[in-house]
Amino acid sequence: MAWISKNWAMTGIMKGLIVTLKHIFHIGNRPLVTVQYPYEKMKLAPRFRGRHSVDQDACIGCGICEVSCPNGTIRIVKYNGRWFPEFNLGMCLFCGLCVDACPMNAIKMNGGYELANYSRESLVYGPERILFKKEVNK
Amino acid sequence: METDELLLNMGPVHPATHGVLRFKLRMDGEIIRDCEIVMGYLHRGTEKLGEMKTYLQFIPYTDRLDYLSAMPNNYAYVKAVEELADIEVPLRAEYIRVLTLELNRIINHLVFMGSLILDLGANTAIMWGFREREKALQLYEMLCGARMTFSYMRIGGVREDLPEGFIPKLNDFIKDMEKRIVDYEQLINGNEIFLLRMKNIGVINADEAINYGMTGPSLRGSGVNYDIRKLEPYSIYPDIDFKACVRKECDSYARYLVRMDEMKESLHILRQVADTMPAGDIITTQKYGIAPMTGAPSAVMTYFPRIFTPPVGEVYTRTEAPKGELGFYVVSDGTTKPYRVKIRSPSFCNLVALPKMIVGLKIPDLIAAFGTIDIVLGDVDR
Amino acid sequence: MIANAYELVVYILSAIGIYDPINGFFQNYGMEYLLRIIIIVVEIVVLLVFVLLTVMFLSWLERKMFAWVQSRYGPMITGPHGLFQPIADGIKLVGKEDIIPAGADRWIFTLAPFIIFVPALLVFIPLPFGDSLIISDLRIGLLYIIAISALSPVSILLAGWASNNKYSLMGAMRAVAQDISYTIPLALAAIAVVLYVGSLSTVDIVRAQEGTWFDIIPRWFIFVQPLAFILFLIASIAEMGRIPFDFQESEQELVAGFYTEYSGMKFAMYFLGEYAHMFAVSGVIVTVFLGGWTGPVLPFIPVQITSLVYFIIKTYAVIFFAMWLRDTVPRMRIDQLLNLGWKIMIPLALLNLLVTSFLLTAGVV
Amino acid sequence: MNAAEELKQAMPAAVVSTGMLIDKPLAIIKKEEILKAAGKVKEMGFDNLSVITGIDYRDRFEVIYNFFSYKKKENLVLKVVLDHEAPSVDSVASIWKVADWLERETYDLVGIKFTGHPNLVRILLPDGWNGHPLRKDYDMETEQFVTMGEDGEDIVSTDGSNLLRRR
Repeated sequence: MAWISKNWAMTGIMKGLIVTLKHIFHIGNRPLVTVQYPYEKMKLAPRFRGRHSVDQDACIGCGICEVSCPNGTIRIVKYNGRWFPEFNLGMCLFCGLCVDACPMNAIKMNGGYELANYSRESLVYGPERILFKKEVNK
Repeated sequence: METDELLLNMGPVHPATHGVLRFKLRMDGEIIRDCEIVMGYLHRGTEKLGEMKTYLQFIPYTDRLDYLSAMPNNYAYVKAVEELADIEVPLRAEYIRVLTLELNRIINHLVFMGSLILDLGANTAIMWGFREREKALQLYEMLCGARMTFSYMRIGGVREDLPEGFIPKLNDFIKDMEKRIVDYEQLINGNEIFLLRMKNIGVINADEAINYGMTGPSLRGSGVNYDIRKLEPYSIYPDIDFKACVRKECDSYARYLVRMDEMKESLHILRQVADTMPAGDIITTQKYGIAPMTGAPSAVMTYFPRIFTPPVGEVYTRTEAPKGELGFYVVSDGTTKPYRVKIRSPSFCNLVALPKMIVGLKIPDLIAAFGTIDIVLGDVDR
Repeated sequence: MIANAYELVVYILSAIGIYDPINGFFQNYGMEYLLRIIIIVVEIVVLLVFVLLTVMFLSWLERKMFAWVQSRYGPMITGPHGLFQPIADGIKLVGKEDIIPAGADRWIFTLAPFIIFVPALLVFIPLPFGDSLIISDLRIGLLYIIAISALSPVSILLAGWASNNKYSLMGAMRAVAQDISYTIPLALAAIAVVLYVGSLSTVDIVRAQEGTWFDIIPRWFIFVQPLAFILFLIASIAEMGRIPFDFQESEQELVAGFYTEYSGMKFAMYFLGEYAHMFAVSGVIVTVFLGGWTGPVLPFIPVQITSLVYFIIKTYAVIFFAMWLRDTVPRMRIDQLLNLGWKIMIPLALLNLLVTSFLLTAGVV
Repeated sequence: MNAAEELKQAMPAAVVSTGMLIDKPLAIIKKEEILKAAGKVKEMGFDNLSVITGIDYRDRFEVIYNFFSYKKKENLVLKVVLDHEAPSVDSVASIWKVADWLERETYDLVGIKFTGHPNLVRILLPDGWNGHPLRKDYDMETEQFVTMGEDGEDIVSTDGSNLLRRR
């Protein structure tokens, strides 16, 4: 009988049942927190390390990013007569070392995180897809 | 009647093995007679990679060891290199580091709690754990731009300063978290079925636990009053008021309670750090020409020399990661790349004791005891 | 007095004046039994459709409640609040490849999922959905229900054995051990009520619970036999095979228990069987302990409709409790479950039976 | 006097030299005496074997044992130098249970044999792997393919012929 009262008093389970009931009816600041992802997206932090983009005017094609990349993601390729980095995002660690290393602060990582694709080749982001032109404040 | 032992292969693909671990169980009906652990399915040769990369380039790889608590991994490696090269770290950087480390301890223990309760068959706690974890991950996203693989620590400091509005958001998180912990405790702690499953399961006493190389919360659950943050204080831990959470029961339930207490203790540390955050540099300016890049248009303010060569030597540092003692043995030969990086991962060494704990118990007990050891396969296999 | 659904249909047909012409038409050819068969088949089809719809709704409700407890939305895309999600799931499961493992016993492997649906449906025959809304009021209704629901482990054992998988076999063995240990307290707890009523017929049991004490407390057997109710409830949840007693599946230990190797439509059959069984068992709990269809009689509305509504509300309350419990508690261990069954519940049920029979013999109640 | 010097006083024959590893006392032990020295270290109260590291220095191997004492709150590092041809050293798995796996790992990755170890097989890499990856002369160019055999054992090949390929 002592064993029963010790183990089957059910007080603990009652407490748990009450907490879950509160969640079912959202009592006391227990709201639904998920979002309906493809239809509704969460706001990204400004520092989010997503897909790279390279400032077209600032980049000098020096190749320091290529050296500093731990995984061999970056290759310097010729595009429109100048040298620009090309990112193979299939190998990218998104560590941000290239951003730190860039002497001209030309590389940015922000925004894009929906990078899934059907082939490995399409994960190679050449200059035509990553270059952007900085808007100059007048 | 003639009976035969049942050889049961649990894993490498199994819902309760937290990844790709394989148990070879010799069973008598449902009772485990012998347990052999087979691992290595996630071996990526991180130590060999360490010899191939420069000191700075290895930081992102440390994220991938214990991917649930990447920041302590970052920190343990960076601390080893700093000790090797004798680099002084500015005070603000140390405060930010401790802040991120303790936040990561909370994240790790939330996932631990969720996955343990999920392994026991209750499906609610894991989502609650992930709900709070999401808030902490958003803090990390604000701070360093990544949610799991931070690579935020730099040799001599941290990558970026705290963004605007970080401390108020952190305070909100702390306040919210305190309420949620009460919810968890109401759901789990007194639950009779949970107690039936956890009490006196996976018992290992203090001497055995030490001999089997257990560390961290798993060891503190066996009644050893030890915490590397207390014994060999590093960073700013000597200035901070906290206690090592110890339980004497030596069973799975004690190991669970230690981690729940540690979450509260980490919240306590976070509050102190947030209140007393000093101003100053976030990365050292003293040696090796490391200097903040002044007037940079980008938000990224740090700049690390491309050629960093610590002096010849070797060092072993231990830190208190959420899962236990995380040590890095770094050998330098005076070049830009480490000669040898040895990782003493807590999950690997804690797992040694598992067969000892569970022989003579049943499969559900194996899962309960395994859950309370709290391993991550990336950390075991490296 | 209308006894069952067949007579109710006949009564309605006669009331609108078309029974006699139809009956006469069949009598001309000497085939009056054909009409009887047609009516019964229609009844069964209605019951099947009802059960299938219920199962779909239950699986939606389960997911929704699960989601709410976990601060999630749950299914939201298909239909309003994801109400048609079960249909989408069904289509997906039917479209999946039907895999039979190489080492499996093909015939038994294919047969087992269909066998599980049979007891779950047969239980509905003597289950009174409302006043006179019953397929057949068997005089041994309660015994029939207990006996039929004890059949489901046969299917589980077949599935576990035929899969030729260690996990499946262990799940099946657990299911059988669990069912044997829990049918006994289930029956013993029900016998206490049967002693009280003096009949095994489900209709008689419900009729015995009509009326109120002091015009406020309904004369449900939960108040007469609280201990028997608790035992019956725990044993029923164990029989349903739901957390905290879902050892036949126990996902984290045995991968998926006896249906580890099943896929596609066969998996869906187990799914359907589980929810149909859940509804049936909840209905039995309501019938035996919660007053069945009884409730306040409303004016102008036929008692058949109000009683059906009362029955469904009560059944959903029991189902809600089972789902709510599932959201809260972890799973027990198999030996702890058997200990609970043999060492605590059976002695308690016997004690309850002893006290009840003593009181009845002494004429106290 | 630190722990390393204590050990040298107790066993002058075993200890080659003492020193410091940044802030931890270091004692270099003769390879033959490691089991005795380990027993002595355990007696001195160093109950926790933190890590065993094997390092390939091209001309020699070093095995480094990091100890910690929960009672005295002290560190101690033991180092054994092995020759490069056939590196082998006595196992300490009989004293510290954790050494079982740590030595297996060192054997697996660095290729140091621990004599007297109860079950010295590969732990992280599959059985039959060619070479020990953390050696400096490890062949990084050859690719090795691993598949699972009929009874769950690992099959390693260098040409990928055992991989399941569909045409």
